[in-house]
Amino acid sequence: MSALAAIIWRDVRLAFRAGGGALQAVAFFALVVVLFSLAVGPDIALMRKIAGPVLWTAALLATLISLDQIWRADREDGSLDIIVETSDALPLTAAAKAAAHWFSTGLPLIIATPILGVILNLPASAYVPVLMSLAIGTPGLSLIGAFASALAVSLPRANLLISIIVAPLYAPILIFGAGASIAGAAGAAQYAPNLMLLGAATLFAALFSPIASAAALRSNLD
Amino acid sequence: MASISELANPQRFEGLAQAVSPYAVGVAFITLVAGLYYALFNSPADYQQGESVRIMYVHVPAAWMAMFCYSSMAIASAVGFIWKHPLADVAAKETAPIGAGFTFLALFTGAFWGKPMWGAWWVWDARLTSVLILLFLYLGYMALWQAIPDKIRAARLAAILAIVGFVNVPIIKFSVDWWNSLHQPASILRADGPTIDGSMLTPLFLMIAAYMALFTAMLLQSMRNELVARRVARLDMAADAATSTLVETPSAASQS
Amino acid sequence: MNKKQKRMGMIVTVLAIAGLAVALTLTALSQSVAYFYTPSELQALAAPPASTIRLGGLVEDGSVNYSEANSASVSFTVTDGGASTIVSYEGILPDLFREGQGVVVQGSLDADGLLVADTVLAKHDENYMPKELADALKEQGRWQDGSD
Amino acid sequence: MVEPPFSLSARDLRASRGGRDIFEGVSFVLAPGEAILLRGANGAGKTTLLRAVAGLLRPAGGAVEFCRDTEEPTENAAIYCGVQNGLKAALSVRENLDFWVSLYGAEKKAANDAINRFELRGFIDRRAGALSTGQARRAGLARLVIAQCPVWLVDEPVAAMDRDGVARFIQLVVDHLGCGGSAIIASHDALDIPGARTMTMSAKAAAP
Repeated sequence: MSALAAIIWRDVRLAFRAGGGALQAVAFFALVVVLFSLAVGPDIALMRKIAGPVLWTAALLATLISLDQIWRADREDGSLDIIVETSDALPLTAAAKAAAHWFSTGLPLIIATPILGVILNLPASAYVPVLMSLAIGTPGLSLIGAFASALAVSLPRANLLISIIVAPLYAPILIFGAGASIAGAAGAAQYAPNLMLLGAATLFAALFSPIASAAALRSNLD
Repeated sequence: MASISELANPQRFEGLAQAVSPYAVGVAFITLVAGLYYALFNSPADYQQGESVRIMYVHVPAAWMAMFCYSSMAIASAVGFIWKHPLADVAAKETAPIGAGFTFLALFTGAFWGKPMWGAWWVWDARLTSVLILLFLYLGYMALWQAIPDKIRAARLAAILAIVGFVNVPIIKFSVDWWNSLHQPASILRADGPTIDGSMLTPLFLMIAAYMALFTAMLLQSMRNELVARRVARLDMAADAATSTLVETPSAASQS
Repeated sequence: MNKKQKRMGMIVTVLAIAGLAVALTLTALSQSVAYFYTPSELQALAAPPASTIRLGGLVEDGSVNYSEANSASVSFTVTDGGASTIVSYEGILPDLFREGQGVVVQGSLDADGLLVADTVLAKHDENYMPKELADALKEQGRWQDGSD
Repeated sequence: MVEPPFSLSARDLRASRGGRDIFEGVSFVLAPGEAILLRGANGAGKTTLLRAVAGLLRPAGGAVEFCRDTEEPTENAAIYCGVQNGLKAALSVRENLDFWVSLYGAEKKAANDAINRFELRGFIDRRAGALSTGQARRAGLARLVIAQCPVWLVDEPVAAMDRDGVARFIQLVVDHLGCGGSAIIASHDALDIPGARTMTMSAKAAAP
């Protein structure tokens, strides 16, 4: 197995083992959705309207709580040194870590979305745009999150700091992702431009995040 | 004429700052008083907005400064990151709170203009949203500096964040052209010349000059404070720990 | 693969991603993300959207009618030159609201295609000038309408 | 088993943290087959020096060079084993070893070599989190065998090890040196490695 594949495979295994964060993220996702529908109450018309944005916000929050661990776990047990030492190109390694985070957080969220959509009375026409927007947008969340997590890797209890740093960087993805699901829920075929902008945001994240993460890690290892 | 690297020497900077500061404060005071006088009393009401146009003289320069400060911060960060220059790091760090202040002022005055003019304090359109994001970028940058005790590491990490966040600046600038925005497009920096009447440009430019001078004065002062604080911290550190070096110890090896 | 080829591969990948991102952005922007519809776009739709929409355009000259029974109730026509939509609204209009001015109206369409608005926002243009000058320009016939 | 002999040289190395110099003026040459025992009080900068040589930390000044024979400097040929073992607590020892095999691009049988050299067979399928400190250290040092790097940089290798484990580690180092490898070992324990030089990190004399 190549080094990058080994890193992804190891992180995914760890996430799904006892003590891993994958199920916690999905549980948190479901929790936010359920709490939201409890708060909104029986107004189904209102619920249908906000289901897409609620799913997006919940997915973003669930991603947020899992960011802290991306690099810190590796730093605490010393494996970050090994990963950095053996890396041919640190940006590629950072991209692999972000990919692993997506497989263990973003992908489970997407799989859970159809079920939670039922709870939220998500209109049938919105399932495709919501799922597509999550599929396009959550890799961006993982990439940007890996960068913010790399910035804070040397700090204890950095979850709040990571949230503050990541919030403005997540804003475009949330806007276009939720925008696509709103347009989809309204039955308009106009979610395509939102999905394109979402794709562009994720691609930009794919460009800067590995390089910036690598620079942040280097600065944090000193 | 002193070169950039000479000015970048902290002692020289101290001398320069001492010389420039009083002028910056003076210019800031004079232009602010004159600008506000023109803005509030000696300029015409707009043909559509009426007296509310006066908010613009506070709002537009603040919005410009918000972007100017962020750009300066990103450039200083890049200089500090690449050439490892502590003075650039300090400049970037101390620019952030000032920029955040201008951003907040722009958002605040914008809301006060938006309520009577548009009919809403706040709308989630591209320009307003991207400026709000700018404010959060400033806050995240400041939070990162604050969270990391080692100033050299903090400078490097904050610099990376500032450079990444710079993406937002062109988005702010062009948001009104790219999206159907409620916010009006550029009035001054445009290819076919300003669309603001001359009588209104006087207070506008006076206010811009005032903000620039204010920025200079505040930046110089806070940079001097930071440099003094760092010098004290360095003296503390030098007192409590020694630098070591590596020496050969011949005996141990020969025993075996 | 040697180092040089690897580097080339990296550069090509980066350029491809950047190019794709820019292409996506430009395509999306050329399709104008519908933060609001114009009356023509609304007319072109096969089925009128069921939920809340935003409509942008100019208030048609002479179309503003205040209800006699209730002074806070008003109806006006929003046009983009091609098509127009009638809007009814109850509430306080912003200062900048007037005939010929750009507005963004938020509400839902009723069965007759009338837009029942819950929010009316006035869009300001980039022109600033004193009232006297605007009047003088109008008198001299050099007035260019603020609308694009 | 080891690649062609490497020599390692450090010239006037300086490292600083938070604006303070931790050490400066550190120079040494480590020839193939040579070992340096690195000593020094806590906080003298032993770990920092090892990390700087390993390339994990950017030195503030000076340079580290790896040379194969007399050729041009080559890329970093060192492996660093820090105080932490780099084991994932939720994975079994074997899974950890397999991960390293992939990372270092080693052959599959390298893991078996490591298992034999460090007597890991008894707890090979146990979760790394359930190992005793000494067992975990042995599993962590197994990386040295897997990576097959010519230069070893090891920080406190035997701190929690029983006497048998220490002897095994020393034998491993001796074999490594015999194949033309080299090592820098920072340790407070007396390690009886034949022919090893001892170098000490100590406070620099006050500047004249």
